[in-house]
Amino acid sequence: MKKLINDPDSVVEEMISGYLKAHSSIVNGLDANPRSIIKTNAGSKDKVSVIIGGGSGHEPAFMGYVGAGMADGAAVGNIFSSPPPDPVVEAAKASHTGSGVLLIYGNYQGDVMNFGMAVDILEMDEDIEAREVVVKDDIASASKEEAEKRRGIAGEFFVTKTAGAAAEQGYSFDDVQRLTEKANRNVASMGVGLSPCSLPQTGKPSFVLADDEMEIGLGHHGEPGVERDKLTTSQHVTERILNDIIIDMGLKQKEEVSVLINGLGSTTRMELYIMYDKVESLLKEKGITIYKSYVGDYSTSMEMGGCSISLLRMDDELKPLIDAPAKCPMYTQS
Amino acid sequence: MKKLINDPDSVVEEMISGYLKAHSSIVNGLDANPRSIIKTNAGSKDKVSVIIGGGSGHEPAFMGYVGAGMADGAAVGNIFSSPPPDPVVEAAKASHTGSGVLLIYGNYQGDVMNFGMAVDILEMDEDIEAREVVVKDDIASASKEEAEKRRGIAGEFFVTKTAGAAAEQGYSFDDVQRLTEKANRNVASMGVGLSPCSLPQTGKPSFVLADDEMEIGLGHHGEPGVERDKLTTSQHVTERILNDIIIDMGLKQKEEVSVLINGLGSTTRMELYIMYDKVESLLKEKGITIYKSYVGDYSTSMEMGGCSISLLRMDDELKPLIDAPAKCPMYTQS
Amino acid sequence: MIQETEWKRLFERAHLTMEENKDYLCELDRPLGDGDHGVTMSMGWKAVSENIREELEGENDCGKIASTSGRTFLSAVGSSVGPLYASGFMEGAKRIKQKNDLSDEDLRQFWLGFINGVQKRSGADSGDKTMMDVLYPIQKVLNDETIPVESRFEHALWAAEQGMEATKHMISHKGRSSRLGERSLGFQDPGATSMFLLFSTFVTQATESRNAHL
Amino acid sequence: MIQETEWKRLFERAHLTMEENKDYLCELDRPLGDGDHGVTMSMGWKAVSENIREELEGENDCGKIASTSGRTFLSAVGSSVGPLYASGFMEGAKRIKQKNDLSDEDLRQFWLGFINGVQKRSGADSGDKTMMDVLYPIQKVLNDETIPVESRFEHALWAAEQGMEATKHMISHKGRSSRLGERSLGFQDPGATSMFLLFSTFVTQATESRNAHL
Ligand SMILES: Nc1ncnc2c1ncn2[C@@H]1O[C@H](COP(=O)(O)OP(=O)(O)O)[C@@H](O)[C@H]1O
Ligand SMILES: Nc1ncnc2c1ncn2[C@@H]1O[C@H](COP(=O)(O)OP(=O)(O)O)[C@@H](O)[C@H]1O
Ligand SMILES: [Mg+2]
Ligand SMILES: [Mg+2]
Ligand SMILES: [Mg+2]
Ligand SMILES: [Mg+2]
Repeated sequence: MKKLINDPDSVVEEMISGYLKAHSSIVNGLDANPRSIIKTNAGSKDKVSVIIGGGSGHEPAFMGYVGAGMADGAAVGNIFSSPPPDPVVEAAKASHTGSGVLLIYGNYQGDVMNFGMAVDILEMDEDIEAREVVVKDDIASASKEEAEKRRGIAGEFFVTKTAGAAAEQGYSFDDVQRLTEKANRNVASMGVGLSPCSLPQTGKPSFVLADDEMEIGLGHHGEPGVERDKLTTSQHVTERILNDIIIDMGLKQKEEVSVLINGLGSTTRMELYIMYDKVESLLKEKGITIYKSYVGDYSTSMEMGGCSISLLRMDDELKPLIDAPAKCPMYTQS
Repeated sequence: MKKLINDPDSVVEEMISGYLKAHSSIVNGLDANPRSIIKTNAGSKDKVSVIIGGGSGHEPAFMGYVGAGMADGAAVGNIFSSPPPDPVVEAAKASHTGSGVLLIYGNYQGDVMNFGMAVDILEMDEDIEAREVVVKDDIASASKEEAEKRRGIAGEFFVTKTAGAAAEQGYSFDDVQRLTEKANRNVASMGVGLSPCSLPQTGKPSFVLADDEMEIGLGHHGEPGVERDKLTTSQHVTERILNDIIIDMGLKQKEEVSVLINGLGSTTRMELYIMYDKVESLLKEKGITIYKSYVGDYSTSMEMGGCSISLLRMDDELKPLIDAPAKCPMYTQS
Repeated sequence: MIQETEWKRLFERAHLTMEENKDYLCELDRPLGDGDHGVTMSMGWKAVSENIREELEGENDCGKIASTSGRTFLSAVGSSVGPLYASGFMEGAKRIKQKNDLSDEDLRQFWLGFINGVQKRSGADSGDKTMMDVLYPIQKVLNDETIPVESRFEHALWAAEQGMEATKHMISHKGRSSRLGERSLGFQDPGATSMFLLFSTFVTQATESRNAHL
Repeated sequence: MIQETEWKRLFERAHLTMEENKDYLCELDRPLGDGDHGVTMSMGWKAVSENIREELEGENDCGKIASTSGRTFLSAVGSSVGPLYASGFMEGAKRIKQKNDLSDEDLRQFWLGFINGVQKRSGADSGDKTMMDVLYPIQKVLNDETIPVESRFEHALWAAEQGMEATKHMISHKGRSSRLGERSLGFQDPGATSMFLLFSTFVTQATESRNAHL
């Protein structure tokens, strides 16, 4: 696949460089580590520090969500690879105020190990209390019985939004952790893949699908999903995915949800809104109310074709957090 | 190319339906015309009404830019086709307050004819004063001598932002028109195409490029550009495009510009920021200051691969307009 | 002579013709424009044809049928062809106002009006590689006193076809393709092609109707 | 016996091996994971190899060389293999602390330490289709009293290769590929493959060094 880049080995460095220059009023780099990003005014207000991160290639996730009302810092890994512990540690050190550091990341082996090491280093070497929320929203990646094994995908946006708003609003460390975990336990996502992406270094497609095929439940890095089907209508796919999510969440009439239709990269807004149109009418049919809706590219897989649906079960505690303003380089809510 | 849709003939209707439902707090449809979109509170404040529009397939442009601080209404055409006069007329009727209606659209034969008819209808049948600003930022589409023939591309974002903010700030009709024209005369853009998009109805690629080719100056609907080259490095392409823009604008040391790196659809944020990185250093070398930067998908060509650079020459009148807040379904500035 | 029912049937036939040639017209539009001309024509004529059976169901004023169809076409497609066609139909309609059936002379007047209408909005000269390169030759023949009135349409059809084919050798000066310069050479103009198809459908229907009334 | 310069050279050789096998390792990772294993290995070993010539230029403590390289690898790649390799190198390093040259027994201790270190972080059992399926067989042979000490590495290499090949017939239970279930059958594990390549490079270097010192 064609990419407009200079050197496959320096894409992440150049991206970060451009990003920091374009948004210097909101984010800064750190001398201590080239893969750490923090809010310009990080640490200036006594609050829980929220640190996010993961492999790159998912932009706007994760570095795009550093800013007021979202994360205080982010660690940027190589493409589709967990960052090592150092940038996590440095971002935490540069932003914490003694009120605790909450690390949020998706449930991937690499991230679990690297962020886990970061927690150890922070506690042992830096005497900073750090806790983790591991996002596991992809219901296609393991059964409900094995929910602990599920991967994290686009639903992490809701989890990060919740944590960022709760921290901003001055909740205690325990409460920020509790609310973030609440969002995490109440978000479920599932995706569909239409076309692959390719790593800059290999140029090879991450998976192969025939011209008339799609993969239901495809992962965020091209991991195989639950089934490969003939590409059907958007309505059909939407119904299939949404029903699985509703059943998995045990959603009932009169409950309220926020909706995120996330594009994986090359799927158009047109297709995402067509999907939203059906999501809305199916939820209405079932008597489920939509609280707030997000449609767009929130967590991509480079130029992959496809999208995902995420639902977040709302309650009176989560509503003001989802409604709270945010100002990040790649996401603004007002 | 694969698309996740239901019926090629109803994509625009379904998209609008989903869009209006997802963002009902910001935008409304109109009973008078299914292709008109207006701000929920349109007409409630005495100000110039700004109406935008054009073919669909460019989302977020144009309907995504209806909201506070941007447009009051939009007319949505078929894919890559100008809307007819009716939705323009209806959006104007529903949002105007007697202070004048400013129509903004790109310089395409179809748009010129249809919006032109809308102006006639508004003046003759409705007694509403309407004026036009026709965006012509694509310097690759005609020489400077024939600047009147140039097409409108991503730079329209800056023109709309200027008009929306000026109207919001209570400028007179003359002033809103003058400022919008000033932005229009001071914005220049140029793009590069890497891979085509396809119309849902035909499924055929809009143009054909070899695996190692790119097209410099490619238009927003796949119109051929100024030259077809071997795909080179991002730096090389950036330098080429940026130099053309600087020369065309006659930009000099110490001048200030705002920058927009616009993705055409399937080009990743990573590639856009890598391009921005080079744009920033080239401008710095030339002693040109960057005022504000925008990087992302602002005006797409469905899933086309490629991007464009737009520069807007800033002055003291334009700065507060570019800085002004905006709250639209597909664009928020705070 | 064409009766009001045949006049309506003509609009429906035009729809079928465009539907049949949808892919072909898109293909012609790809190298020169944005590849949608067939889609645009199909959408526009579909709306016209549906409206014949709906809003125009009880209508028997041929002028009203033409002008309403022009507006319907415009509202359905916008685009560049929307205003061009709409102007053509509105101007043609004026010349056959309140007629329930149309003589050969009425039909000739309708087409001369149609061409005038398109021309006003188009701004294209002969040789600019647009639908005008089909319409100007038709206009010329329809006005040609040396040809017997009853065979002018037949001759005009032949001239229209020549005009369409001639666009292959023209450099575009109007619309989306005008930025191509010399790169537009060798490709037949899609708008000229669909205009020829429309005129051809028209002449066929007129001939059939004439024979039916003999 | 391996001297400190040869020990350093080993790390640089490992980089070359990974560079040569970059595409192959990515190819193995595509059906099972995200197709980046070769890229990750190449990046990690490149950083290690560069650091040997920079920060470690004047260093002659083989333990320090190993532990620093482990940390360098981790910082360069993160990923799942970063922590696994880093833990391996740190644990192995402890067993050769402050040594400037390494006897066969030192090398054996290094590898047993390495395997312990990886194992602690891995949580993978034998048969889970990971690099452990190369490391456990090595561990077994290196501890096998029935084999003369001087030929244990040679035997271990053979066992490592068998282990690598055996991953083809295993269902994955760890890491990205674990969600594939039976769909993971038939594919050789990339992490096991690169571990075999590393061990093989190691044994070759050790043999060459031994011969050079005879
Ligand atoms: N100014 C004009 N006068 C007459 N015909 C024109 C003019 N501009 C464009 N056309 C016709 O329109 C055709 C293209 O129509 P279409 O593809 O439907 O519109 P668009 O270019 O908006 O996609 C051209 O082939 C040409 O014949
Ligand atoms: N828990 C584990 N224990 C040992 N090895 C593992 C474990 N998880 C993954 N691996 C190894 O890591 C390899 C994949 O590495 P790599 O592709 O670089 O990482 P990622 O999966 O993060 O992209 C697998 O082939 C496997 O051998
Ligand atoms: Mg990886
Ligand atoms: Mg068009
Ligand atoms: Mg066209
Ligand atoms: Mg991998």
